[in-house]
Amino acid sequence: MNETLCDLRGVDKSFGENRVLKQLSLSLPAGSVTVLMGANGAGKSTLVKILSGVHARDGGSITLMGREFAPASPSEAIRAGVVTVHQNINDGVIPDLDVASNLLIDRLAEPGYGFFLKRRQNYAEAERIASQMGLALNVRQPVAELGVADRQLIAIARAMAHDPRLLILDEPTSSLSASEAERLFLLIERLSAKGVAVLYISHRMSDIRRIATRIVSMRDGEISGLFEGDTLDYEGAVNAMLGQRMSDAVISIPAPGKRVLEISGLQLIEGARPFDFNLAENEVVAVTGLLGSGKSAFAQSLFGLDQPVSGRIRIDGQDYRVRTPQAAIARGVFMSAKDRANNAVVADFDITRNMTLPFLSRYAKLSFVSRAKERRTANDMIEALSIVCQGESDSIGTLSGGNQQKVMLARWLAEECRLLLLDEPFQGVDIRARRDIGRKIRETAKNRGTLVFVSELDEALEVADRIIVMSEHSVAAEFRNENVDLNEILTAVTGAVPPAGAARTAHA
Amino acid sequence: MDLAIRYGFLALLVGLVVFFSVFANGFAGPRSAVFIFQSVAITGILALGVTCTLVVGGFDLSIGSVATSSMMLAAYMMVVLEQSAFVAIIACLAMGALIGLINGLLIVKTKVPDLLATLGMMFLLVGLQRIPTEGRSIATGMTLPDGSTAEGSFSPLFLQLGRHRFDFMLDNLLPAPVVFLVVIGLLVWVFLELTRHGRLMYAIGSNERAASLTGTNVNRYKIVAYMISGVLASIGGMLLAARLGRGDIASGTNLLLDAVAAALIGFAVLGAAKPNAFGTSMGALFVGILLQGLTMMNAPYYTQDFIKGLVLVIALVFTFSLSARKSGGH
Amino acid sequence: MDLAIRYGFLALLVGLVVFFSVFANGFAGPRSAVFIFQSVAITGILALGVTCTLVVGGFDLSIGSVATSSMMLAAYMMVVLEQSAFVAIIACLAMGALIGLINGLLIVKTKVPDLLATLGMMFLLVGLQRIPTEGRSIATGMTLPDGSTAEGSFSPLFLQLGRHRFDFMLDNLLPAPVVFLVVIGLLVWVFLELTRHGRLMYAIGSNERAASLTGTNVNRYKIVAYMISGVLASIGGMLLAARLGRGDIASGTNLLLDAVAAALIGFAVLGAAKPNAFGTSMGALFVGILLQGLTMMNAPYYTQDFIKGLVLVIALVFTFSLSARKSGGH
Amino acid sequence: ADMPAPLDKPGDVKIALVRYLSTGDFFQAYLSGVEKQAAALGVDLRVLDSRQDAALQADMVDQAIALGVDGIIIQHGLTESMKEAAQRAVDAGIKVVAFDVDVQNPAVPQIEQSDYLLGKLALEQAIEDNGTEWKAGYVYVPGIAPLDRRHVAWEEVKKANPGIEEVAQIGTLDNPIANSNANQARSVLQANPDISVFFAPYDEFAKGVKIAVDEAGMSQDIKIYSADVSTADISAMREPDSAWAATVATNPAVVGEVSVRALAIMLTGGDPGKQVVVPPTLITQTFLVDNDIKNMEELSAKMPQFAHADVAMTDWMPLPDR
Ligand SMILES: Nc1ncnc2c1ncn2[C@@H]1O[C@H](COP(=O)(O)OP(=O)(O)OP(=O)(O)O)[C@@H](O)[C@H]1O
Ligand SMILES: Nc1ncnc2c1ncn2[C@@H]1O[C@H](COP(=O)(O)OP(=O)(O)OP(=O)(O)O)[C@@H](O)[C@H]1O
Ligand SMILES: [Mg+2]
Ligand SMILES: [Mg+2]
Repeated sequence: MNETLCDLRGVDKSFGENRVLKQLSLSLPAGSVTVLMGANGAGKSTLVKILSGVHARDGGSITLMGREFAPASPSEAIRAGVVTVHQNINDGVIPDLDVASNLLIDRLAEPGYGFFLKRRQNYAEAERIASQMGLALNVRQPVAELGVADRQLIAIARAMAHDPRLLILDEPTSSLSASEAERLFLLIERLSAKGVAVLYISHRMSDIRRIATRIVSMRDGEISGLFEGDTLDYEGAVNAMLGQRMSDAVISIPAPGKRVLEISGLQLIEGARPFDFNLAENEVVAVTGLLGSGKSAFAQSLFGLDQPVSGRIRIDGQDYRVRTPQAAIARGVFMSAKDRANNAVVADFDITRNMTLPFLSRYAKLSFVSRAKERRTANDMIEALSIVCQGESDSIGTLSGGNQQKVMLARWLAEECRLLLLDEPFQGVDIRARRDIGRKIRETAKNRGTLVFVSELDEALEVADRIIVMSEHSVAAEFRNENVDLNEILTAVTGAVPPAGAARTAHA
Repeated sequence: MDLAIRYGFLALLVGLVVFFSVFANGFAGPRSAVFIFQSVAITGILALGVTCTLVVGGFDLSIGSVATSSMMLAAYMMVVLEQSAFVAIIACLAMGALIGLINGLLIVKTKVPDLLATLGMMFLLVGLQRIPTEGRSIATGMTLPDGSTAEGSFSPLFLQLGRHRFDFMLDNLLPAPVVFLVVIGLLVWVFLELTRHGRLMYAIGSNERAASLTGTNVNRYKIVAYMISGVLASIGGMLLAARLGRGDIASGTNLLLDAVAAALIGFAVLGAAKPNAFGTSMGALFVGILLQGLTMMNAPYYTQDFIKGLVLVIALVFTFSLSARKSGGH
Repeated sequence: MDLAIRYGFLALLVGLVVFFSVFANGFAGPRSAVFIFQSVAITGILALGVTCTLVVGGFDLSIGSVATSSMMLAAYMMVVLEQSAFVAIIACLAMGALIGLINGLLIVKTKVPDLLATLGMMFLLVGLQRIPTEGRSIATGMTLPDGSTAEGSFSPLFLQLGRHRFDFMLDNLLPAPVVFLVVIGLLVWVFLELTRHGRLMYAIGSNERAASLTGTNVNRYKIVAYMISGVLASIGGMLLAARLGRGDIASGTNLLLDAVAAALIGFAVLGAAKPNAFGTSMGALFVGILLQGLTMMNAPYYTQDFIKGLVLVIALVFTFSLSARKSGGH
Repeated sequence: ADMPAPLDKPGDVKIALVRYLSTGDFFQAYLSGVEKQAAALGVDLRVLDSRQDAALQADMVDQAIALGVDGIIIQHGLTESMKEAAQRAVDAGIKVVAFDVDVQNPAVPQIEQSDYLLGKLALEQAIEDNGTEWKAGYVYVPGIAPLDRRHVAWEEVKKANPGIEEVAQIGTLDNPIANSNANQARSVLQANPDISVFFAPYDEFAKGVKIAVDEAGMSQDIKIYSADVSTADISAMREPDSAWAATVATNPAVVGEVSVRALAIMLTGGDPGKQVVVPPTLITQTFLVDNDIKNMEELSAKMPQFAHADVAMTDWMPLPDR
């Protein structure tokens, strides 16, 4: 079962001056799940893009099933059996088409499909693919109406249904919570049992532990470690990828300061149970819960994007009711939104301009922006969050996914505020950077309240003093991050869940 | 409210028809209906071409000039070069396809933004079509730049393309261009809605990168879209030539704007909020009905523009504000 | 290659100037330079307006008709209503701002797509501007619809807007419209490139949602962009009125197309690949130089269109294919 | 006056004006002439406007037939597209006259303002003023029927006078027409400062050339000769030092009146003749200044042959009030 399916020898790739892949060699055996680990900007996605026909390599050779493989376009790669789920979720779905078309788009693109659409057959096939993935979606619904998690699941479902020989998943779980991820893992196992080679990229140790049969560590465009065998050396892999040991995160809960946020009887949507919540200065609280449990709805209602049905919010003792982000920011409430590609990244701008966007007036006199001043801030933040780039005037699109995420966080950390809301701040961020950012968040938390909305429990444990669990758009449980019983939290997260997908369809 | 979004525009259309039938003498009746169709046939065909480019997220500003070039070419082939109708038609279709191909290649290969590429093509064609005759219109007996006289003439067969009338309910009721419009409209509709190619073209228009990453040959479809647009525009130009019986340099100036208007109005039909063949046809019809009705009510030409604009704006506000309210939120 | 991308277009511009200086009698010299500027002043000012709407990701198809409406309004105010130049100017500016506001509100509040909203506005204005005079041009002594005679006349002060010449190097060299163009160009450039408002407008054009989530009042900036566009178009219309000395019935379609061409060519200047004020000005200048040079070489008008298109396409292919190759990929 | 049948009951008589061109002062004035004469007769007038869409214009003739009109005036258009439409109307027993378009039909009288004469008279005046040795600029856009006919006069005059040298030709119909032509004329003047006469046989062209001449500061050195006239043209010609020396024109309103009168004669069974030519009038700058003429009304008053053309007249024909 373990013959080599795909073999890379001395692959090189540069973007201008930046040498991203350096003489990289790697082989992917059939029937195994190779996890590729590497810090942000190590070159993982670049490797993926070469395999999937998006970029052409500068040098080296690749063979697929013994034959030379140099796909000139994604469609060539797909036809050769290399199917990819890309890191950027927006690259995976077509918003104006319905779910069924999205699930079948690669088949429509195949010459053998025939001229006319087979509507009924398509819907049936789409239902089948969706149910295999456990997707309880109306396949006639336009994807534009779905959230980021569903979009990710659609892209994954399509790839898995394609009968790939080599399946590449670039951070497929970045927007998924535990139960969806588990369904994904079961499917991956089934495919790999059928002899499919899987290349899996992730920063989540829990995923890696669960799924990996081999681990390849990558650092600065080179392979820095290969771990195989019955018992995998996870710690070794991490060290190989970082080039150093990583210390454990230790949370010491500081004394909370004065109360910042007071919430009473907040009802997020019609039919949800109202809840109370308080937050003090110097407190970092993680909000977790399943997909669609209302985390984002909670964050958005604090940022003026959604209007809660009823309830009272006070900030520093004063009534707080805002209708626009602008008004929220004016009251000292900042939010870093999830789904950075849609909600945060300004693709035409460089790093500096992206960072200073919300507080541009601070860098402007009489409306004239001081480039020097904003560059200084940008450079400070690049250093503080160790953003991998050539310089502060790099176009944001040339950064790796994780580094883009750091820029989006830097945007909001550059200024003092009363209440900081971070929705999925660690999406695509590598473990060390996550730790660094977590530390940074905690260090600067003294004069504000901080709410971090994460769907992964590890992330919550690493950053928070308190963890609250949401379910059905209400608070279901609360834990202090001291000697917590993981199982207890997990039960709280999953225990109150309605059957999979019910929450989603309820609001569709 | 869903109903209002889906059928609001069509209701408006019906309302207009009823209004004019009551107040405009001679508006109701099959002849008048055919006349309206006839008056929008050429614009409608061009608008269907633009629709195809809009579907792949592009825009074709060159259609008006492709149509007039095709008109001039048809006339040149028959009147100056004394070729048959068949040769003239083939030449026009080939030219339309070629221009579409060039537009497509410019956009796809050299990455020139579509508005720019087709705008450049527009200027280029506007000049080019006048060079062979040094800016003169082409008609039998015209003097050529070299001093000789053009002896050829439009073949009767070719003229029938624009002038033949089929019997339909009444004798001699249905003009050939209307038949062309209906057939082309149906073909484009079927192509866009019912075939996999149409679906992939919509996919490209919605998210080009994702479509490409899932194996769609984005470049090829884009080029095809511009070629369809070019060919349809050249058909429109031939119909124009057949109706006029000459290559007239002054005709066809409004084709571009009217076709674009029809295609854009199509967004509002059935709440599609995207380019679609049915909507485009309705959009063309809408403008035709409005102008015909106003003419029958003896409104001066400048009030017609005003009312066209006003009704357009009101219809759009109505449709889009409703569908915006429906999709709700921010 | 970077150099070619950045300076390719400007090199082409310089090349044109050298070419015409050698081959076109009377092309070189300050007077010639000045009237080239003068010939592009109005288009250029309109193009700067479109640029602002392009920056926020919109498009203003109504500028041509706003300009002609403003021309008619200025003439109407002075000739028919016998108002002063000052009142006429204020009225025109207010009209431009109002139309921009309506365009903006249509797009922002009722979510009508920009092309559609401004196209509707275009038709509406083309009709509207003709209603007060029933389609006649406005000139002193004209007969009004009610049979009386218009006694007012263009105030000399107003005419100076289009005709005054400042001394600059030579006596009476620099016409007022050129000064307007340069000043407005500078203002728009400063606004877009150096102020935070310009920065936010670019952010909106690139990712509207991200801009909104960072606290930008997206709607307000969009409306402002359309208002700038409307006001600049109305200034262009006033300069036109001052130059022509009457309110001339014209659709403004060519003004629109030329302004759009200039703004889009601007994408290619300095490798910006996005709307920008400097590029727009260079684009306008480019078209002006080309046309004036060709006219001086006695090229017939249809070859001018052809060459304009050809040079446009070649310049675009050159710039965009280079920058596409630079950014890599296949 | 008592009119012969069917005009004795004019309210029951319906006529249609089917237009090809409508935008611009000339066409607006023509329309007003048609309206005034129709009102004087008391007939019901319908205006069908194809806005420069030749195919639509042909359809509009059919539409007029369907409306059951008694007479049709075809205003401009293309021979090729109107020939058959006119024939269909004639076949339907409708009286048809055509203004400025040759529909090649013996049953359809041609109303004409003689474009050839328009150009000829202007050029004769130019020769009278400047002799037969000059360098000329010329404005022309081929393919526009009236301009083509005026062009014939220009070619003839050039052939007859070898001393007249055309050093530059410009012309565009990009609107605003005057503005675009001003830009072109400006560069031609820059390149050829020795031009002393500009022949611009359409008033929009002349207007543009005049702007260019003024901007170039050459209004003393150049004379412009054109065709057509409007109130705005009169004031441009009267400006101090105006380069616009003369224009030749028929009064478009009068042409409109003549068109209706010719049709009325046909309706009563009369024959206005195969060709009804409205003679043009030479209008010089000197004449305007000497008589202090400021607008078209005053021009009509001071120049009777401009106010009324004694063509297509009968003894019973009512005339519009003046
Ligand atoms: N299109 C591009 N142009 C220029 N540089 C690029 C481009 N794409 C990637 N890079 C650079 O290549 C390097 C590797 O990027 P890549 O996206 O492969 O990283 P990654 O390992 O996937 O990181 P992450 O974990 O953050 O997704 C980064 O330094 C990035 O800045
Ligand atoms: N505007 C909307 N239209 C339709 N459904 C919506 C809308 N907003 C939210 N929903 C649905 O409501 C549910 C709760 O959304 P919310 O984003 O608050 O959940 P969440 O717990 O933050 O989930 P996620 O992990 O995806 O961020 C989601 O399933 C989402 O699809
Ligand atoms: Mg990556
Ligand atoms: Mg969330």
